[in-house]
Order: sequence, then structure tokens, then C-alpha cells
Amino acid sequence: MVKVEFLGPMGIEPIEIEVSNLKELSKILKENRDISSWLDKSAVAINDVMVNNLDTTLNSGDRVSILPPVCGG
Amino acid sequence: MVKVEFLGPMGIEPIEIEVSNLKELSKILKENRDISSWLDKSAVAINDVMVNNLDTTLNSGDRVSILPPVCGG
Amino acid sequence: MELYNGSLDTKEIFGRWLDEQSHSNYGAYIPFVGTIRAEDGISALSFDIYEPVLQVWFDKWVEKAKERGAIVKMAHSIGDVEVHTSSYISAVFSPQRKVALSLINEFVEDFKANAPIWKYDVIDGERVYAQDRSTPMSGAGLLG
Amino acid sequence: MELYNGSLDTKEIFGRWLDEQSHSNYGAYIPFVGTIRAEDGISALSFDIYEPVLQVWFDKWVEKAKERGAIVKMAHSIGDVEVHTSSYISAVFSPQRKVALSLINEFVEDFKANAPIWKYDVIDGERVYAQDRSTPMSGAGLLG
Repeated sequence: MVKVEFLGPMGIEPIEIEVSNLKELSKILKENRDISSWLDKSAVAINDVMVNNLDTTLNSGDRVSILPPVCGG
Repeated sequence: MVKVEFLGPMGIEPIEIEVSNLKELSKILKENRDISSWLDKSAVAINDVMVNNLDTTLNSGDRVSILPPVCGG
Repeated sequence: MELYNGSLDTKEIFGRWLDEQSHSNYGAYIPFVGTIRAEDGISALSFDIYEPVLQVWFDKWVEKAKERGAIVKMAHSIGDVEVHTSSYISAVFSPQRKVALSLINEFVEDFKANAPIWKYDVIDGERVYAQDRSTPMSGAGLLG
Repeated sequence: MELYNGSLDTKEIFGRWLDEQSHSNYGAYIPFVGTIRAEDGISALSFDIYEPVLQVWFDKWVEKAKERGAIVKMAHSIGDVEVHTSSYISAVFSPQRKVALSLINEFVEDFKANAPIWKYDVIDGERVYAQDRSTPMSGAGLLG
């Protein structure tokens, strides 16, 4: 199982799903209306390391974070 | 009479001379060995306003400042 | 890296960082202090921070600064910060003026673009995500 | 513009400038603090300032900053300043981060090039003009 958390203003509870890479995760998240509108502009971290490759493998116990647009300062 | 003062590290007492523009002043100052070596790298102010033109007229009572290389901070 | 609930004690942080480095022989110290502006009827801004990714981001900057003989520091607020008080201080220490001036610029700009911090306007007690002033992080859209 | 005999009270100046502008609605405050580095066996640096021309130079920067909606401030030491203490603080206040970052860079660089201040190394109690680190001012060589 992979845990997916939605940070900052997304206001969505974490979910746990069975996926083996980010491409699969993308397909599943796009089916959720509340989530899909954020995906175009959100970055992704696996276990707190930012990732840029959709082929990245996911292992059971991994934690995926969805990071919407930021504005610190 | 025009007063000429030599600022910062020059260590030369002010002088008073009779000149009518900067070109004349340049000629006179170049004849002084202690002063001439500074002229190539020094800037000039008349009555505390920086000047860039050698044709600038000098009037009696004007105060000319010779400003050697700087390093504030 | 220092995170605080509410407004920063700007003077304390400025002075403590100065004292900590007082004998490190850095010739230039440049803090950047960010203060909440009164505009659009807000009483405060409010911040969420995802600390683990912020720490990774900051640690990379510590390394980048070190390669240039410099030090970076950072403090930020969590939660509500009233207008006219400070929510953010970054700072650079460097032996060289030009390195310090260049680094504070790069550090603050990358902070604005990639630090995982979310900003909300506080209007009539409500927290509204400052969407129009927010920037997608580097690599955003991967799952879109 | 503030000139002091000896080292600057950096924390007092930083805090006072912060307080003075605390309700002016500037979002960014960037001070640049210059501290005397221990090197080449010096015990202190020493400074001469020609205040009338410095004031003219500073007043022009006040105007330039104003055109961009910003404020500049400056404090500098006269005479001896011991190593590991500060001789120079410049600062910019601006509503906008990018204006502030750009302005502090331009302001400090022009200060180094054109402020009428002369620096001396103090070695074994002697004052030696720091000729090799000094820069001819804009327009230098007019009479040469």
C-alpha cells in the first residue's frame, strides 16, 4: 500500500492505495474530481524527496506528497 | 582666489591660487611633484559638486576638492 | 532553519545571527526581512509549511552556499501573522560583498519559487488560499 | 545618513530603522552589514569621510529610490573600527521584493565606487592608506 497526502490548501484527507508507479497513481487521482483540478499545477515528492519522473516506481510503505502552488515569505 | 583642498590620504595642506578654470589649475598642480602623481586617479569637486569638464570656469571664492581613490564600507 | 508559531521576533533573530558569526570573519551580512503588508482588507496572513521538504530544500542551499564560502540562514512563521509584523527572514554571510549580494538574491528568489509553504489571506477571521499569488513548484504538473 | 565615531551599534541601528518604518507598509527590508575582517595583521581599519560630497551622493540615491517607491538608509563609521566590528550599514525598504533586491545591489556597489570615503589599515598603531583596494571615483583623472 502507498500513502498519498494532499498538502496545504488542498484540504483532502490522505488515502492509501495499491499502485506500483507514479503513472498508475496519476490515472487513479485524475478520476477524483476534487483532486484532478490540482494535478496540473502540483509538484510531487516521494518520502519527502521531490521527483520529476513519471516512471518512478512505488513500493509498499512509500509516502507520496502532492504539493500545490506555493507562496512563502 | 580659489581654494584647493586635497582630501583623504593625500596629506597636503590646502592652497589658495589665482586661476580662472580647471585647465589652468591642472597645469599648475602638475608642476607639484607631491600632487601630480595623484591627479590621474583623482576626481574633482567644485563647492562639493562633482565635475567632469575641464573647461569649467572657476570664480574667486570657489573651493576645489581633489578626491583620491575611495574605499568605503 | 527556524520555524515559529506567529510573528517573528525580528530584532532577536537579527542580533543572534550577528552574534553567532561575530568571529567567523565574514565581511558581509545581508538579511532579508519580509513584513506583512496591509492590503485588500486583510488582518493577517497565515502560513502552512511542509517541514520535511523545506528542510531538504534548505540543506541544499547550505551546501550551495558553502561551496562559495558563505552561510545561509532562514526563519519563517507558521500560522497567523498580523499585518506590519514579519513572517520571514533569510540571511547570507560571506567574506565577499559580491558573493553575498548575488547569493541573497538567488536564495530569496528560489525560496519564493520552491519552498513548500502555503499562504492564506485572513479576512474577517476566514483563511483564504492566496491562489493568485502562488507559484507552481519546479516540476509541477507531473501527475496532470 | 548617519555618521559615527568608531564602530557602529549594529543592532540599535537595525532595530531603529525597522521600528521607524514599521507602519510604512514596506514588505521588504534588506540591510547590508559590513564588518571588518581580521586579515594581513591589521588590528583595525580607519576611515576618513568627506561629508559634504557624501551627503550629495546619498541625497541622489534617496531620489532614485523614491522613483521606485523605495527608501534607502545608510550609516558609516569615521576613524578607527576594530576587527570583527561593523563600519557600514546600508538598507533598502520597498513594497516589492524584486525592487529591494535589485536596489540594495546597485546602492552598495555604487557606494563602494563613489562614496568619498578613504580606508586605512591600522597595523602596529600606524595608519596605512589601503591604496590597492581603493577605486578611482567616476570622472577621476580630469586634472591628470
